[in-house]
Amino acid sequence: MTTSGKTASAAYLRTTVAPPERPPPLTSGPLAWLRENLLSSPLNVALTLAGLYIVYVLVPPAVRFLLVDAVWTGEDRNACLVSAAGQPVGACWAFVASRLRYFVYGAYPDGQLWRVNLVFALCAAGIVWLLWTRAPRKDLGAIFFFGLFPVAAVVLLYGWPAIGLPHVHTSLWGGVVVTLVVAFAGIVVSLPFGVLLALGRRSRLPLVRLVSVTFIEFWRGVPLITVLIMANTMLPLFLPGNMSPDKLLRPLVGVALFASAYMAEVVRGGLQAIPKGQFEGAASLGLNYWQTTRLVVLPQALRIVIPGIVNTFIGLFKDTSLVSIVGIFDLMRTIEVSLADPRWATPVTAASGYAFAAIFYFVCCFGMSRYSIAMEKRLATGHKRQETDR
Amino acid sequence: TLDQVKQRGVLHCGSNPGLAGFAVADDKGQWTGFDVAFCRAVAAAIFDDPAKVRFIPLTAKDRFTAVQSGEVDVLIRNTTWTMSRDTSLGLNLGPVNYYDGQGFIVRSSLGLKSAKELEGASVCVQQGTTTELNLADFFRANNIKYEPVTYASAVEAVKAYDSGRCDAFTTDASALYAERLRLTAPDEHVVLPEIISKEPFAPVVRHGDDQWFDLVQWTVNATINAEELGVTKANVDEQLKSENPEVRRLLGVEGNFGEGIGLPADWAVRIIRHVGNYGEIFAANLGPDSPLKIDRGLNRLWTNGGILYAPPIR
Amino acid sequence: MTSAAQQAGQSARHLGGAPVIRMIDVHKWYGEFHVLRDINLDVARGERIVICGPSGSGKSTLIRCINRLEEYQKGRIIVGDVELTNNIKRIDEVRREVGMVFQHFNLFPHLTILENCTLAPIWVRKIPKKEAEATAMRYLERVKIPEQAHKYPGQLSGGQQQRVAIARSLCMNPKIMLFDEPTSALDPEMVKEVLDTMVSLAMEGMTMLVVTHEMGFARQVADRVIFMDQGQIVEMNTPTEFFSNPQHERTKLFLGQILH
Amino acid sequence: MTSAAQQAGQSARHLGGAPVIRMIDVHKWYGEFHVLRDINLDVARGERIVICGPSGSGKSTLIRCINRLEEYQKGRIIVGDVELTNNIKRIDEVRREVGMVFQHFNLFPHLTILENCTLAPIWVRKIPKKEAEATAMRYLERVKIPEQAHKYPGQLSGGQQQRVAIARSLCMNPKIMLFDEPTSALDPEMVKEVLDTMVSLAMEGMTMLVVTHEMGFARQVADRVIFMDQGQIVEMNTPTEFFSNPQHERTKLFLGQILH
Amino acid sequence: MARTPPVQSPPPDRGDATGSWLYNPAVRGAAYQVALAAAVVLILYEASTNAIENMRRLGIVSGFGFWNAPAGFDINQRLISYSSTYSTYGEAFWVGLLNTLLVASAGIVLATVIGFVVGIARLSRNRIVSFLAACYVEFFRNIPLLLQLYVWYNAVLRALPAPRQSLSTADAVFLNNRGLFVPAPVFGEGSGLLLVAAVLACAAIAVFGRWARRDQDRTGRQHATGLVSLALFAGFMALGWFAAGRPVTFNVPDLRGFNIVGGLQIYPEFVALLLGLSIYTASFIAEIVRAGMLSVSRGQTEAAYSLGLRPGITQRLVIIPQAMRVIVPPLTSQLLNLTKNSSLAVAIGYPDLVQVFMGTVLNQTGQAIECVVITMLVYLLLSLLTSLAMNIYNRRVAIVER
Ligand SMILES: Nc1ncnc2c1ncn2[C@@H]1O[C@H](COP(=O)(O)OP(=O)(O)OP(=O)(O)O)[C@@H](O)[C@H]1O
Ligand SMILES: Nc1ncnc2c1ncn2[C@@H]1O[C@H](COP(=O)(O)OP(=O)(O)OP(=O)(O)O)[C@@H](O)[C@H]1O
Ligand SMILES: [Mg+2]
Ligand SMILES: [Mg+2]
Repeated sequence: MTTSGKTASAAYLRTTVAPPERPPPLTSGPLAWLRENLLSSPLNVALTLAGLYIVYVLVPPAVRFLLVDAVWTGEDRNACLVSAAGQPVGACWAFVASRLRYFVYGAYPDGQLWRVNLVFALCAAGIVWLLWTRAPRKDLGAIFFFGLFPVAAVVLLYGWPAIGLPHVHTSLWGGVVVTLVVAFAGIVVSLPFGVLLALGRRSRLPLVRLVSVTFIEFWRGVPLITVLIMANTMLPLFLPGNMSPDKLLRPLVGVALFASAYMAEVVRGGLQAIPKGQFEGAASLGLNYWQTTRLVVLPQALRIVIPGIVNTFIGLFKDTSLVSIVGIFDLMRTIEVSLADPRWATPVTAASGYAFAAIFYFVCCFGMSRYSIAMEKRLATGHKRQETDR
Repeated sequence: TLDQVKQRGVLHCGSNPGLAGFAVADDKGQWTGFDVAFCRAVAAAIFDDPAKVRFIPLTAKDRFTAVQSGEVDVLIRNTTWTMSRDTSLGLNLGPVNYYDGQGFIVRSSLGLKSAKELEGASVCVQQGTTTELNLADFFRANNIKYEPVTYASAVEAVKAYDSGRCDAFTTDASALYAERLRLTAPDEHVVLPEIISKEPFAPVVRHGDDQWFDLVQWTVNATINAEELGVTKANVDEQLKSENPEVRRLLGVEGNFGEGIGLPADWAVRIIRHVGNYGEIFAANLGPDSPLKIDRGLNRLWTNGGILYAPPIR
Repeated sequence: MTSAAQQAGQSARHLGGAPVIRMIDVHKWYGEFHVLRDINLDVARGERIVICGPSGSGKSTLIRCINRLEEYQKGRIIVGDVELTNNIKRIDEVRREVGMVFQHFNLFPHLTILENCTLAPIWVRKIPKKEAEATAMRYLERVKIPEQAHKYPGQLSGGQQQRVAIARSLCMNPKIMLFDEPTSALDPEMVKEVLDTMVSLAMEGMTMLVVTHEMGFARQVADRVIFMDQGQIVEMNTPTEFFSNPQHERTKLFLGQILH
Repeated sequence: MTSAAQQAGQSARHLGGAPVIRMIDVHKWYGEFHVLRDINLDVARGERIVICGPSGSGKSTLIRCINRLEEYQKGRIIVGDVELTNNIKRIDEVRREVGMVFQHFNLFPHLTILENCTLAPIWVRKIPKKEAEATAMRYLERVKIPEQAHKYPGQLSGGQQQRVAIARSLCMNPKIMLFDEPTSALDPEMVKEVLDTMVSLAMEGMTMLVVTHEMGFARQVADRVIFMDQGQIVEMNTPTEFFSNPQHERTKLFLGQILH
Repeated sequence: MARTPPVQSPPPDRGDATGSWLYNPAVRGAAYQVALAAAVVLILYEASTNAIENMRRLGIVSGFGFWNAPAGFDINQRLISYSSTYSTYGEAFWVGLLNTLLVASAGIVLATVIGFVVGIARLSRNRIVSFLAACYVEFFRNIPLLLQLYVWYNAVLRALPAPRQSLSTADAVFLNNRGLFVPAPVFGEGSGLLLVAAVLACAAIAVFGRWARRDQDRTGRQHATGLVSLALFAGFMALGWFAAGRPVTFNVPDLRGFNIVGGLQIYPEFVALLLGLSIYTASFIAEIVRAGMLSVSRGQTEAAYSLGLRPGITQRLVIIPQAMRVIVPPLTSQLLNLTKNSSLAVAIGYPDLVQVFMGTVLNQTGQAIECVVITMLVYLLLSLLTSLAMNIYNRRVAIVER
């Protein structure tokens, strides 16, 4: 201490307020951010450089391929072979454009496309209704989406001559339509079925529990592709006599069973989160088991597991691509088949087709996952508010 | 089965999901091809309308189950007639509508003359077909080492061959010509001369309905007989007036042979009027009028040095 | 009949009504743990009983036996004129007549206050919705929170939630109300509003069994105070006697701790 | 040098020891937020300092700067004879000599109590395990829980856990101990056992900086009490003076709220 | 009235005399269960009689007679000896199963490594690194694995040259669109000694490790176990190598004809499948790792630092052991997914269990039920074993609470 003994008291009293000051330069602002986050140590600098290098290696070629050098119009492969100027060609969007109808509708008859479009529109409406948090009457929305819409979709897509809609056999369906049909059928069946299984797994009746657990663990233990192959080859054997399920129906059954098992586990998570007091409250009011389940437990449990359901759906949506392996013309397969079209055989055709598929799946899945994260955040804050309020 | 089909009003015909020349569907779902034509012939015989067919695309794996289960009434899909298939799968096959054999396609730049030079080559092949077994047999018999690369679908196998994964691609020779068209540069590939197997293609129906089996059999036979007798799409109506007793029997002017297969007497007329005779079907889908330009080879009439020989109608 | 039962019978008779709850020689076990022992208790119509005792003494278990949230293994419990057995029909009958309020409210968080109150009347009593809502509003007014009817439980304070829970039970028109420490999860300033509601309920003649440590409440409204320890009813008396002149050693100790 | 620094120096001298902690003109920012302003403080060997002040006033930040859990942007902090800079070696040296006890104990839940206590001695001081365990047992006895040595933190009560945390710090033989609200996460009945431990530590002459609102503790053991507000040291005095005769308006207000 | 009733044991289950059995929950429960059991049995019975009837009608013979019948087809990648002439369908099954296990175990290692690297990168304070890691995760997990496999397979194939233009190093390692060819070790006489040396080395490392731990316990000294182990291993192996007279020769791959002959061939199908599986699964593992690391509260790090522990040791002894408890259960389920997903091999021609057994064998024999059931049972068994192991692990590491 340089200054010595002015007052001999241990006491100190601040007389002048030290006002807040701006931080010294280089401790805040964008430069500080840079220093702090990118350049704080030699290792960090190296990482930054490596990261930038990776960006440099990946991004410009991707942009060049997808946009700058891409061919947007053309009638056949000549458009996408090495360009007139002798430059290498990027993505052949002309190919995608010319096959787009096939990718979306498959071989669905031309005059009947409005039916598919109507189904798309109804589906979109239902999704918005259910997922948009401020939409009114969610209960009606659910009835519409899980009850009316599937029936309407089947009638529209498959046809019903009695009301003037000619049959369109499922072998003509294809592309995005089939992808959506498979994914949607999976979710529509798996939700109620998964709920039942989850309830069964928590039942106090040992046999019910055993059956549920066996069912769930069986489907969760085997790969989807084996389920699909099984549905394809064995389902007809298990049905009586000449009953031969439609080709598209078989994977649907497989997917639905498979998805139910996963859904059951998701729902079970929600059921477990319901405090015991809810059951007791309901019991003390005289509600019976099914009333309690339907009116008190499930509404809460399902709300909690919406993110989980969405995640299951994302997985299901991606997994629909596997039906292409058993010969169903989903988006994946229409693309695969189109790649073999000699009229469009160029070095970039495959890459373009895959890029298109990747973009399609990515946009759908990423969108859904963002939604589920947002939902999760909302749920988390919702719970917190409730707790502090108490 | 015939009653079912009539009642349903449409024939369910199992077909290859995409093999140029034999069965291809365009973007709109319109099917064309050699096998397709025979499906249409059956439909024409029954309904007098070749459009009353629904084509059910089947992979190599699930085609037999589809017949067994009754999902399709008949399978006309470059299916090889083998004893085991005929006897132990609950199926009936025949008669042959195309005599084929398994061959190899390789890059011309390799300069190969024979499949026996494929020592150490890798060969792309489709899974679950006789092809896979023939391949193994051939290399085993000739004591040559090779590396099989097996794919679930022909599309995949061809794609892999095209991209250089394999030195050779093997399948039925007819399909080789068809698949060659799908390659990026078809001219740079040659089909090797060896035919390593007998592959008689025949329609497949279920065991147990002999009348239906007969119907399918004689539909094929009718086209062959028609060619032999010079009855064509164009002249079939004229030929009705023909004096040739064989022609008259074929076209139902004399006798009623349709009765035995549950069809009216003019069943063959319907077939020829709508789809043509064997030669016309071949020419339009595989031969000179098609991009494949396959030589008829064995599939010439017996009178022309081939082995195509249909039992007479009498 | 043991002496405890005689006493219980007498106190009930003392009030003149026919007993609406009769517990005779009730025993209950959790596995090997003997949680209720030799419980004998008659509750007359309109009687208000407060149960107290140290933690773990079986108070909650006792009242939960009355609406069969817990099974008992020995003895008999008769509510109204229904004996509690494994007969589901009978249990439902009893639960319809017995309301229960919990420590943690156990409101249904996904339903509005009004829906919470109308759920059981609509589904159990099969009352038309309109009517059920009118009744619910009446009871919500009674517990002084009609204006919150369309909010969700999460938006209410603890005291308000507990009052909703009371209203929810009342909507079923129960003949008996059970309270399991209704104020112990509440912040001190909210305790009073709930107790006030309960007092006014008592004044109207509702039969009530209340597990609580609010001795002021016991003094004010109880007809009898019961002290439990280790699964037994140790002492039972009028509040005046109970507080001024506890008999049992345990009771004295307990009261010593609780009445600072 | 500002007057504040002078004052701090003087108070240290007043106690006669050489300062073991010197904070000179320390400023710290979180982004744009000026969280510590113009801090000057000398702590003599053996001195016990209690820091109090409203929430968010920077108390935690201040003591966390001393063992470099936080960086500061301006000024100097010297602990022992090591100045805290970005030199990792030096930071390690300081941390070895400075023990810290947190509000939430921060015991390692996957290690037993004994392993919690021996981890740092073995890996930092490179002491043989036997020896480290002996020391640990000594300190566990000192905080009166030797019998829990082989349990896991999750099996202990809050108060016991906090005492383990103290023992764990002591096992490193620190010259200085920092406490950040060590009792504020505890149930009332456990506060005392922890404070007792701290008092006995203080009696043995450990240099201590304690952030706490336990004013009884401050009265009993503190050499100086520091009051912080808005990142500044507002007032500093002996406990007697501080409590009986607070000078600053803020201090008065704060004490008014806190002393019932 | 204060006579204390004695503590008693519960009476035997009380039959209910008064309640109508119709409303007895026990009776009802039993009824439900009987109904369910009846339904299950009925379904199973229906399915099996239908199957039997259908098979009889279609003339399909069931049974496992085919297991020992000659297979007649070839498989390119095989870990056990197999040839179309002499081998049976049963052996084909084992070839397929081993191929599945091979790609799954390689994938498990690779996916775990990538997953941890990316997961930790996501937590990096370097914004570019964490951003790239986030992009990696979002990109790969939102695109179907099948599509990724196609892309990898075609990308791997197309990027590589034909055999004659192989990339090669020292004329011993070749890379082309037929795969990667490396010298294959041929174990000659005396190779056994190498094995002995390896075993000895491991023993020595174990002994040293134990000694090092003891020594640290005793004296507090710390030892560079990793380095010493490496040195020990190298030393022993070298010793064994020369003692046995250099027993191992290498079969060096060679360009002959139009293909590479000899050496060890790593097939592009394998590489594509491995890459696809690992990269896809790693994107999920990365999220799990991140969540696990974040689940360890900041206070743990601070407490460790304030005890003077260095960051490295803090990670090793404090953070990672705690994070692992959170990470391991979902990690195993991801690794199980990886194993199951390896069945997508069928799409790109890698001869795994599904491709060989559920594909070729099923088609050649027509024994659909047998093949499907066996294949599913294999996967089921793998799953059950894994969950069993998982449960044991969970029980062992569960944080003890009171
Ligand atoms: N489901 C159960 N399984 C086993 N024991 C239980 C169960 N529920 C309660 N117990 C035990 O039974 C005893 C009595 O519990 P009960 O809840 O009735 O006590 P209480 O008097 O209400 O106590 P508190 O004042 O804490 O609410 C306690 O020892 C408790 O641990
Ligand atoms: N990591 C951080 N980033 C930004 N601001 C922070 C951070 N940590 C603390 N602060 C802010 O700095 C201020 C001082 O925090 P500090 O924790 O030191 O207060 P305190 O006096 O210990 O309060 P309490 O009594 O609540 O513990 C607070 O306003 C706080 O919000
Ligand atoms: Mg209780
Ligand atoms: Mg603080």
